[in-house]
Amino acid sequence: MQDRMIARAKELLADGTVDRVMGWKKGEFLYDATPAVFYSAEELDAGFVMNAFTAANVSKYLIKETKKEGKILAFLKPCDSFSFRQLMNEHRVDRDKVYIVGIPSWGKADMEKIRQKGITGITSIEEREGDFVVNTILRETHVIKKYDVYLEKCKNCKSKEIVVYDELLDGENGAAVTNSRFDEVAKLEAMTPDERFAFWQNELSRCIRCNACRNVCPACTCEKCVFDNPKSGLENKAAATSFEENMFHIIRAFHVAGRCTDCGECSRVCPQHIPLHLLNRKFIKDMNELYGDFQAGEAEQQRHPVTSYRTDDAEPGVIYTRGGTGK
Amino acid sequence: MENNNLREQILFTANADPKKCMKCGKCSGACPNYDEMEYHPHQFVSMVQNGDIEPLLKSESLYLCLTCMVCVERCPRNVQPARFIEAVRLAKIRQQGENRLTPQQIPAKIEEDTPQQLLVSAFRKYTK
Amino acid sequence: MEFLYYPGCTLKNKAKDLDLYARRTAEALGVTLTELPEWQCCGGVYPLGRDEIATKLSSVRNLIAARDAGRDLVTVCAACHNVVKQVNHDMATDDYIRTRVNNYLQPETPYEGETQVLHLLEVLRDKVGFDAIREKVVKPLTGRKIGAYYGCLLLRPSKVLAFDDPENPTIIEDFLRALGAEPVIYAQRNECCGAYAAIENENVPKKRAGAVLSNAKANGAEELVTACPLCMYNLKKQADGTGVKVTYFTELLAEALDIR
Amino acid sequence: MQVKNENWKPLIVAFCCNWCSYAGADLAGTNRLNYPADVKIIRVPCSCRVNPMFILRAFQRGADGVIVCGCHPGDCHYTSGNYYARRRMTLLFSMLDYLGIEKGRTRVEWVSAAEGQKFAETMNSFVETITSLGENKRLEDLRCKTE
Amino acid sequence: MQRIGVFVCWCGSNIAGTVDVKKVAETLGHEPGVVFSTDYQYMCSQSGQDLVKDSIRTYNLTGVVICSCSPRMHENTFRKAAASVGLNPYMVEIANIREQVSWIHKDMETATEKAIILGRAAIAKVHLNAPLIAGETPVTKRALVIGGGIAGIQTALDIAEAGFEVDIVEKSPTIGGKMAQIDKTFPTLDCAACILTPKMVEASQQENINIYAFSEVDEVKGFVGNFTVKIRRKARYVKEELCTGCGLCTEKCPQKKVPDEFNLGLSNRRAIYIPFAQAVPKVATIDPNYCTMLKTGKCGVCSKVCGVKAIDYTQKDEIVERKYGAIVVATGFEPIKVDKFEEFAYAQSPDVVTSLEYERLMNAAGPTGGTLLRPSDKTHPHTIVFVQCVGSRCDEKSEKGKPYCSKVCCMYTAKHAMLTREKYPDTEVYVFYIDVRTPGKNFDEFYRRAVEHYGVHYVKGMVGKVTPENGKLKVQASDLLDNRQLHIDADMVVLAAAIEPDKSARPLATMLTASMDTNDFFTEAHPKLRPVESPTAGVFLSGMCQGPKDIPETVSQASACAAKVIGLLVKDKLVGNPCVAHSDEMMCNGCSQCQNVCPYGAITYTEKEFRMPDRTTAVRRVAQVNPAVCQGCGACTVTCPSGAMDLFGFSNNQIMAEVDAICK
Repeated sequence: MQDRMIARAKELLADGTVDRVMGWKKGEFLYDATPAVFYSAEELDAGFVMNAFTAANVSKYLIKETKKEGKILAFLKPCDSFSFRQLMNEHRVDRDKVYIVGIPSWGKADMEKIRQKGITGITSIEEREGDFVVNTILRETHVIKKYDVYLEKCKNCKSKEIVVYDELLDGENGAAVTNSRFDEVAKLEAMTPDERFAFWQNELSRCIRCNACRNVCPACTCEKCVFDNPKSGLENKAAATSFEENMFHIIRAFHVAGRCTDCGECSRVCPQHIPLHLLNRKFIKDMNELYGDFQAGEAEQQRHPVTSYRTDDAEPGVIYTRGGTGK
Repeated sequence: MENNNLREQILFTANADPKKCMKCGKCSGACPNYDEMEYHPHQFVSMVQNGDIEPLLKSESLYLCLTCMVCVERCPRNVQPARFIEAVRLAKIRQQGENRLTPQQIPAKIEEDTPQQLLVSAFRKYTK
Repeated sequence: MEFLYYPGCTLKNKAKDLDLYARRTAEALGVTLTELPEWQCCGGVYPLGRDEIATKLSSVRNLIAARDAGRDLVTVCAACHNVVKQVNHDMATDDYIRTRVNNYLQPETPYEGETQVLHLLEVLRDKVGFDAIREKVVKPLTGRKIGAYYGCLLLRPSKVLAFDDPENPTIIEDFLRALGAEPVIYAQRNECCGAYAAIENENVPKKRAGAVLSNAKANGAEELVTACPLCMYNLKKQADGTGVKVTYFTELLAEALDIR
Repeated sequence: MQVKNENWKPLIVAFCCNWCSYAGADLAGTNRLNYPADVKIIRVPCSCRVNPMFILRAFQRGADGVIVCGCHPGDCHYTSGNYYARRRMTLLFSMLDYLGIEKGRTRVEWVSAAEGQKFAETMNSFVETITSLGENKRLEDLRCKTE
Repeated sequence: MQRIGVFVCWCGSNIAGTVDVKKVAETLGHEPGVVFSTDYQYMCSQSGQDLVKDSIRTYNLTGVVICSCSPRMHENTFRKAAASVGLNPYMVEIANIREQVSWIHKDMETATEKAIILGRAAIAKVHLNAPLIAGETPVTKRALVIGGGIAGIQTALDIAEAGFEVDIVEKSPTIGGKMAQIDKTFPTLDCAACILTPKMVEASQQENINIYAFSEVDEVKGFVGNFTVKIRRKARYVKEELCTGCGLCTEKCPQKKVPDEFNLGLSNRRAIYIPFAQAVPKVATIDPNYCTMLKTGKCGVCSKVCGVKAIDYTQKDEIVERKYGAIVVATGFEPIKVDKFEEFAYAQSPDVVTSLEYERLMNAAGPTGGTLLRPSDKTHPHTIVFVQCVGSRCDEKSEKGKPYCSKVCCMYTAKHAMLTREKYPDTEVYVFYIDVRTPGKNFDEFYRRAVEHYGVHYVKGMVGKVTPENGKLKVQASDLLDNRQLHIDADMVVLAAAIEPDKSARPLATMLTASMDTNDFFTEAHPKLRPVESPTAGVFLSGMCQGPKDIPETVSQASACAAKVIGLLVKDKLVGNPCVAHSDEMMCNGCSQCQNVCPYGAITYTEKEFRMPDRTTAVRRVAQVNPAVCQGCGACTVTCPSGAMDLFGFSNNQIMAEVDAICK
């Protein structure tokens, strides 16, 4: 697929449709590809990469890119396209300045999980039906079940559909997939409050406030974050106590509620492996249950569940009386 | 005191609130058996409210309410007078020896086409 | 279309026509009525007192049996309908009654009013449809001026029975129109016939049923139709000599479908 | 483990909308309807002005309970403010519950300008709830508390 | 750093009785930034205010905290006092230590402690206060009156006479409303038409009044002083400017079987019609539901006979857009449908009528020419039964009726009974009542006259059943005082149906963002002190749309409403509330979420060029708040994730400072 993408990018650069390309660039290792902009065919040949580790969501970069002159080519995976569509809803990106080629994604691998299998020194990774085939520096070949090493976000993929594009690399679009992404949330809900408290204390107390989650999140696109702004009354660049970690993550989840497309980047990038997606998913699950199914970024949406209401909405007390959230 | 207990018991059985009554008299205006009765639907409501229950217990009116529910249906305030009459009637027939109807009386009352329903309902209403 | 059928005691005895033609016409209209096994008498009148628990038990037993069989329960007799539907409503809405009844009966699963209780007329209106009936009428009752007699039990209390507008019902009139008859609307159609007072006070039904009959007649009715055996009894007594015929609605239906 | 504070009294912050609930609180005062002094009211124009940040901040600084009062749904002075507040608070409460905070530390109650009685009753019952839940340990910022 | 003065009021013993005011003043005096702190017996008195003013001058105060009664009581008093000595009024904050402290707590220690905490919170807030200046907006000097009944007409006339232009929008073809259908008016018994029609003519001739009859309001935009309203002028199929109202077309129209709304269907009219002789504007209207020409394209009689060629079968609805400074709602009422009360046999017998129908049957211009005849057989009725409270005073949960008293029925029923007995002394008249409610000048005297002088039978009780039989209406009713059931063979039964707000009121309220109660009556800005204003600025209430009332009350409210409108229109500029939202463009993301939740449409977006740190420029989409439209609810501030949107007077910082002060 990488070759086809490079070929198509070259064509589009050559015929003047775009003047640069948003994609992923080889890193020092195979698994640390990062989003990058390429300006020429040569750059593409030298660094453009697409493999089982190019999981990064590139949609957020397009906010800045579309403020610049000229048109950019962006390769969007299904989950990236949801984020991009949501950014369009929020007028954060200029659709006219992006040429979108939709690319399929059949799940990205989590290097941590591969390592945990005792595999190191990877030289190449190939995708095969249901498996990843990994070659290492020691000339070993490992065949790993894809599902075992999927990133969390891919394990619980919500959709293979590309919701916004100019063309599709494969000519075919995917569709929503059935998933059990709320199971983990439900599991937590079924615990007692004390268990939940212990769970989250354990998770959140590890937070080092590196802000990776905020920086990667395509919904966290504020010109200036309230936590960085002395005028907000909340300025707090580093957490001093466990409470502030709570506060930061609750407020962050609240600020993206209704806008979070569940792309899973927050958990992917967290160096402390905090399952941050479980906070966002909790809101998504609540909103689906209380206010009807809603998927941010799925289509053109003016309002989301937090910026709309029904006169017969449930009262907040429902939280304390409804079943399923522990006894 | 005793009377007060009786009143509370009747209010419980009736499961309705006499204070809602605005004394319009529509229940008694609608009652199809008014002329046969000594005490009328609105009086049941008012007398239970006032604890003036003795006269009701003694009255034949208890057995003349047909439970047709027009008083309940047409009451603008949802007072449900029939429930008070029923509650007083129950207070009466639940006492020992106060059964209105005995099985011994039945054979004489049966006609060729008397439906079972009549006997069953009458027993339910008049006997405990 | 399949329902559980609750005939009630009178229909097995003095109101055999009501029962017989209910079954026959239902069959002709493609409705299967399966008699509820081992049904018990409803008690004839709804026990209005809140603390009347024992008198509600028999109705609840029937309701539980219907729930466990997983079907809606259809009644034909207006009294049975009234009692069973109201008790069902209590079980669905009144904690006090529900708790006590369940404590007493100890059913495997506590009963909470899950069964839907329908009167056959409701089935004809809402499930079969009067238009469908009109199409199946073979011998329309053309030219017959018939007054619907609703009485009390089908309509009140309307909040619980939710059968029709309690002051201006139309279901039987629409039914009559479907059979080709001409319904006669008269004010006394939803007033009491005298009911169980007949047992000890002849005067009451005489006056009440008399008023119903004269009002119906004055408005041009030549026949009356009812769904209640006790109304039938009270009305018939007073109708003697007036020339007004009283029949059950199932009889009329059978006649129009020509299966009488 | 902290020693249980014998002299502990709950600290409760009540956000009241200016048009209904604050007026309801005034009416409770006018009618001399008692409720505990533990309740401190902050006036906001509308329940929709209450930012979840404020509530978390109150807990952080040692509040034991936070209650938000607004006009009854349908009666909002700004027509729809309390409907938004209702959704926001529902979600916030759900999140707090999810994080294992005791149920009942937060509440929303609709109190009209005419409901002085209801205001006092609400505050009494809320103080009772918070008293039975005890000190807020899970959301407070110990650094702030020991100051 | 602010220089803050703290003023603790005793409110006589109201506060000082429970709160140690000296201690409060003393303690708060040590708070950072407080340069002066004192207490006084009555801070709101002239001398108390002077104390505040003097201290502001003496100590150069930049902020003031008053510990006193509720801000809802005296916030304005102290703001004005501060302003009078040059301190920005929004630098004043109130700590409510009366309603929230002294009146609800008995223990002095507890109360004092709480008072100090509330004082601290106010001080913390003042530290972050900034001077605010209210914005000004111009006022369009024209009013819109929606509804052309007596309420609307009176309001329009009063506004017009004060020299302002007024447009009346009336949904039916003529103004006049329900009063035009009424025969006589209580308690003076003068004829409604005789007093109403001159006002209708006056309205049509008053230069400042423009009547849009047969029109409806389609859309309302804007805010107090600056409304823009779209009015739909429904097609009459008659050119209003040409029609002379000669009525020839209405005589020649072959379609004669159209129920006449004006007579409530008791008679028929033609497909082209003028509702009644004194209609204003007196212009014919074609009813498209019945007109043969419009339905089948064949007929055209009216067009042929019209001398001025006013008929236009191709006419379409027309939308006009007008600007107004104030809007008056005068949408009036309707009697409820009595179909839920069929025990009275309304559907079964034409001789059971509603009171408004009875008005038409009594009226000289009505279907019977003023002779009282039974609708069924046009004979003279000898026994008439009036039933009061049909659908009024019902249980709150009732699905049939209304929980309120309709207020006018007792009096009009007394009027009907009296007039009937006066005109036809051979008629027996019964009135069944629950209570006779006659508060009003000469009202009870009027009712007593009906009983004592005219011999109307007033029966305390209610009709339970009406049975039409053999040409009679058998009325079964209770007589509670005699403790008996009455059986009356009546010829007519008249139902005093409850009144309810006009159906058009609810959609209109939505357009106006005006609030309504559960019964669809418009709510007042204050039930006692601002009864003719809606809580929505610039929207005023006139007549029955606000609640049941009789004609004299309606007219007085209409004039009161006009006075309020004039008070608004006479201003050249409106001073707004400065506590509005504002957006920090540097932080705004342009995401539109605030716009989505704003109930007033106060937020718009614009593309703005920004210099970036790297010296390039970028165009960003940013929110802007129209301070004249914003009402300051703050919905936007919470929706804004970046905190760019904040509220003056209740900023994030200020509220958080209060939280901190309380939780210290």
